[in-house]
Amino acid sequence: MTDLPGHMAVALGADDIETLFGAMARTIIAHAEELTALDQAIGDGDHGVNMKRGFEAVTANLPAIAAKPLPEALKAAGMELVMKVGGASGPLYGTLLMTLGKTLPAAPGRGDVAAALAAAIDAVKARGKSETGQKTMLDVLAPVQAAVARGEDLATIRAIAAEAAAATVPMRATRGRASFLGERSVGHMDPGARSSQLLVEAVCDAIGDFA
Amino acid sequence: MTDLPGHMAVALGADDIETLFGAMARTIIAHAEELTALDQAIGDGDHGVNMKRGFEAVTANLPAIAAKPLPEALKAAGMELVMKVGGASGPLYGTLLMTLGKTLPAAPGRGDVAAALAAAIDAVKARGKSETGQKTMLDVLAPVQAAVARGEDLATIRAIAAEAAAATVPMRATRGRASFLGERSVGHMDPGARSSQLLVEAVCDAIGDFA
Amino acid sequence: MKKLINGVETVLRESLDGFCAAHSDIVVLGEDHKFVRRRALKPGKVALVSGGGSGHEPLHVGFVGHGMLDAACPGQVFTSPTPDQMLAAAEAVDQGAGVLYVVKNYEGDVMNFEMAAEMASGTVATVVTNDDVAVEASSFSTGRRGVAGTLVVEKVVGAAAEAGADLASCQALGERVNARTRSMGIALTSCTVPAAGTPTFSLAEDEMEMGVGIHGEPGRRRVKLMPAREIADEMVAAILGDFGADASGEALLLVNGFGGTPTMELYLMYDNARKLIERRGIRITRSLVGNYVTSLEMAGCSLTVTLLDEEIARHWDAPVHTAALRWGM
Amino acid sequence: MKKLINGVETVLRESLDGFCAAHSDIVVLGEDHKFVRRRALKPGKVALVSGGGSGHEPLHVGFVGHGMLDAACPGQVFTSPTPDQMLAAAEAVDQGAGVLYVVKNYEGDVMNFEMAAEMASGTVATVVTNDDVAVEASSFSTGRRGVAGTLVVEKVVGAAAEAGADLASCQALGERVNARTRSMGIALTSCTVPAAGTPTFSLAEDEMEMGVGIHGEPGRRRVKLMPAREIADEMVAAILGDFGADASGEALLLVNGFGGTPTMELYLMYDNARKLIERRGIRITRSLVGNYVTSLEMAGCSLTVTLLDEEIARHWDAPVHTAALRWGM
Ligand SMILES: Nc1ncnc2c1ncn2[C@@H]1O[C@H](COP(=O)(O)OP(=O)(O)O)[C@@H](O)[C@H]1O
Ligand SMILES: Nc1ncnc2c1ncn2[C@@H]1O[C@H](COP(=O)(O)OP(=O)(O)O)[C@@H](O)[C@H]1O
Ligand SMILES: [Mg+2]
Ligand SMILES: [Mg+2]
Ligand SMILES: [Mg+2]
Ligand SMILES: [Mg+2]
Repeated sequence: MTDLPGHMAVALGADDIETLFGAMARTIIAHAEELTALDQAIGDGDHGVNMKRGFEAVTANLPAIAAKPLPEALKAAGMELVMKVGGASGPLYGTLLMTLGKTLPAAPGRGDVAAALAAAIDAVKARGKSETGQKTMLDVLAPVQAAVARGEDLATIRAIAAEAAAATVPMRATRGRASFLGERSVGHMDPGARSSQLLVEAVCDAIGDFA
Repeated sequence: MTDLPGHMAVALGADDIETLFGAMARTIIAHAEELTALDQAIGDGDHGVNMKRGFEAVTANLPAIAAKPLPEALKAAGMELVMKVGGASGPLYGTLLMTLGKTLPAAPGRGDVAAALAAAIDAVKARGKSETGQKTMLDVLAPVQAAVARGEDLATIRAIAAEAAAATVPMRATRGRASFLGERSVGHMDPGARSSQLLVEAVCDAIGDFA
Repeated sequence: MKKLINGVETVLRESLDGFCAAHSDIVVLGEDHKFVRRRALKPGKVALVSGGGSGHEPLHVGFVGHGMLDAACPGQVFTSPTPDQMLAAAEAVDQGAGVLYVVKNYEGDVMNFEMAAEMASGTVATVVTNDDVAVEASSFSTGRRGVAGTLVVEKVVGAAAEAGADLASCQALGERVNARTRSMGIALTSCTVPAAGTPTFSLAEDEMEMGVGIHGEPGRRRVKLMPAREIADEMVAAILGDFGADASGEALLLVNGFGGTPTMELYLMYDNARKLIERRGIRITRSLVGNYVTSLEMAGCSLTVTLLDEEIARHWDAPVHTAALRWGM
Repeated sequence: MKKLINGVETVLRESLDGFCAAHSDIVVLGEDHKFVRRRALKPGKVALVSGGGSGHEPLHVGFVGHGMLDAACPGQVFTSPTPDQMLAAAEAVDQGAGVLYVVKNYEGDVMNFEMAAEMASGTVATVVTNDDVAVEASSFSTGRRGVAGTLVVEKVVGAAAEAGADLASCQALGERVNARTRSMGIALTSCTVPAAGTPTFSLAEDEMEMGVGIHGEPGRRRVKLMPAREIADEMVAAILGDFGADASGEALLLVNGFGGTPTMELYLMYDNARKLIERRGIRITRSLVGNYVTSLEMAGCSLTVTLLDEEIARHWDAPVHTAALRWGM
């Protein structure tokens, strides 16, 4: 088991931040159609479109965002999502990034990351009046946070994110639009769980590259 | 060449009139879907529906209609069509029958039939501001009238009606809804020509039965 | 066929029952569902009566009321009503100043209204609308169809009749409005006549009909689906080209949905068409956007342009209180 | 995908441009297309602001004007607008008496309006509408969706605000109207979100969705297509059953088309529903039939029943002048 890369305990440079957000944006944009198709099955068919719009805005402002220290960059990217994504995912992912920005120090270590993720997930829960087990993005974010806190390596974190997303398939939704479907929400992957998995994978890749 | 049945020169009884209109109604009702399909191709898809509605009304009132002398029966059936069919075919077939009723004597001979048909066709032309050659019911009615005037037998009249209906296929419509299609009206049988053919056939059959 | 109905035989009757119950403050249903008339008739006023096949709602029943029609005769779906309907309607609303029939130019409608006029006892005049530029007018043909421009004629003449114009003036005004009005329509999908049960025509996923009427009848040309701007361009060019040198000054623009096109797209078409028209030096000072002269569930729309003058604009602006058009009261 | 558009990126912008040009006597477009506001604001009046995903037109922009909304924020198609839109709208229309947000109960809408309210400098209150009985309410779920009943809330509270009610009274009235309002919807076809390009769901030729919302989301159950009477029966039973013993007296009945269903069928549904409701001893004294809260080109409709009292009826009847609802002026 390898640790999170050591230089995470020093401040990320503009290049690193650009790599990080660039990777997140690229994977969301590349998977937009898949995310929309998942949302057509149990939602309203816009999750990919929404996320793509938001991350295109992040991409357009990437130089300005990356010029900031990591906490400010996270807040700026989060605000970009809030103002561009709309729907449920805009405020939620926006809150996630903005809270990470508020909680992370400029040169975070593993413990800082675990704590900041925990705070960000709590903020998402408060904003969404939701809990894990309701077939939402939280069902990926929470196990990933736990894995980080336990000190799992990047490969394990990736695997846990993938498993967690897959585990939303048999769930019955009690939050989000899929909850309107009741029993009929069973048997489909939650679109937000899938986008969270994609973001976690992108972050793992980027961090792996820094190492 | 057999002549029109001899007893056409005596008054038709209620049974004969019932046979005559019954045969017309049955063939129209039986072919309603075909007529509608023809009208879907170059019109507005209601010719079969319209004619069926009209001849169902004639059928419902058949005892009362058949109780009248032939001229009155024709006028009554024509008025029934006017008040029930609507569209272009209602006033036209209504005018045809009503004019036949006005022109035919109670005990018509062949010459009377030819003259009455000529007058009825003129009335249809006046009502429709139309002529033969425009891809309408007139392109069946006119050659049938000519055949009657020439003294053709029933089989020949039937054949002429069928040929005349088929001959509307390559025509370009200049009257009726099909005229809105211009060149695109070519290649389809005119629905009114087909319903006229069916009516002529039914009359020939009924007259054959009297003989 | 997917329709909210109980059976093809009762569609029209149940729909009229619902319409008259929902708008019982404005209209009354005539016996045997032969016509829908205004609840409050105005003594001495010229009576405006229209009608036509059903399936174009709100045309014509939705335009019965103060400042517009006195009665409307609903035929079967896409089929002209019959003379007994027009006679019954005229008798119910004639206030001694004569009856003006407003008739869309289809042979069926024209002939049925003609028969009714021949049988009528009172004074009857007729205005035939024929605003559709998609069909070439020629003395050898049926001529142009009456389509969405009929709404403009009914509104303007309705206001004049309400203001006390006599029968001859109403007829002359109707003919003048019709002469200053042009329309053109396109369809992205067909519609299904309930009694027929199958779509009138069918279009591939990338095709559209250019120059359709309001009966799901095929248009003049089948073309590949084009961007809204190009569609608007062809429609505007056909309309303004037909006006020729007369086209200047102020105009009314009606973007009419055929029943299956979202409001969002109708406003988008309005945006595109308006800009194209104004670029030609005509100022759009009156607008109407929505499903007014429909073709059941057909997707598509028509553009109608009426060249305004002071009189037409004044009557357009006059108060109206019908189920589908209402302002000023 | 067959749509009258120039490209999925510009649909919303071009449609809003068209809307604001067609109704320039009533509305003004906010900068960056963030909102549509009333042209003539009324000093000292509580400002009513609503908004939501686009694709439901005329909701909400068509309800901006005298006697109804002061501003509406159009989100992307079926996507809640963002907090900056609500902030800009509130700032543009706040007349010092506070801003009331009318929000349909979807987590996206609720969260975005919540964030806007948190960021706002002025006084803000919120009414969340949740009239859809198709979704079972439970403390473990998102709760009921806000659907066509939102129109009734906006009309009634709009009239109260126009008459000078203060922010707290407007909010209380909105909650009361919402509590007395229930809706239920069905779909015969899906709709296609422009940016998605394919239908959200698909139904066989003999299937329908019972209990759909207004986003082309699947309903509670997929069933065989039924006659209109049976559909109305199930909808009315769900609505009145949910009211329980409270359901008596006078009511408003709104038959709302989702965008692809002909007017003829909507009136037929009205006829069937009205008879079923009146048989249960409730008198329908106010009616509205048409495409008001749509789901792009989806075929289908919803029924909404509001139990009236003197205050609600009076505000419903009060003059309104918006693009989509207009009477009394
Ligand atoms: N209350 C909530 N808490 C956490 N996640 C939520 C909540 N509501 C929705 N989500 C997530 O948001 C995703 C849907 O996002 P999106 O489709 O963009 O928004 P909308 O549902 O408004 O159309 C869901 O798949 C789910 O993962
Ligand atoms: N002016 C006319 N003269 C003679 N026949 C006509 C005329 N107009 C239409 N028709 C006939 O009527 C038929 C169409 O009838 P129908 O579909 O019932 O009426 P509509 O065209 O009003 O829908 C055409 O096929 C044609 O034969
Ligand atoms: Mg969604
Ligand atoms: Mg026809
Ligand atoms: Mg017809
Ligand atoms: Mg959404």
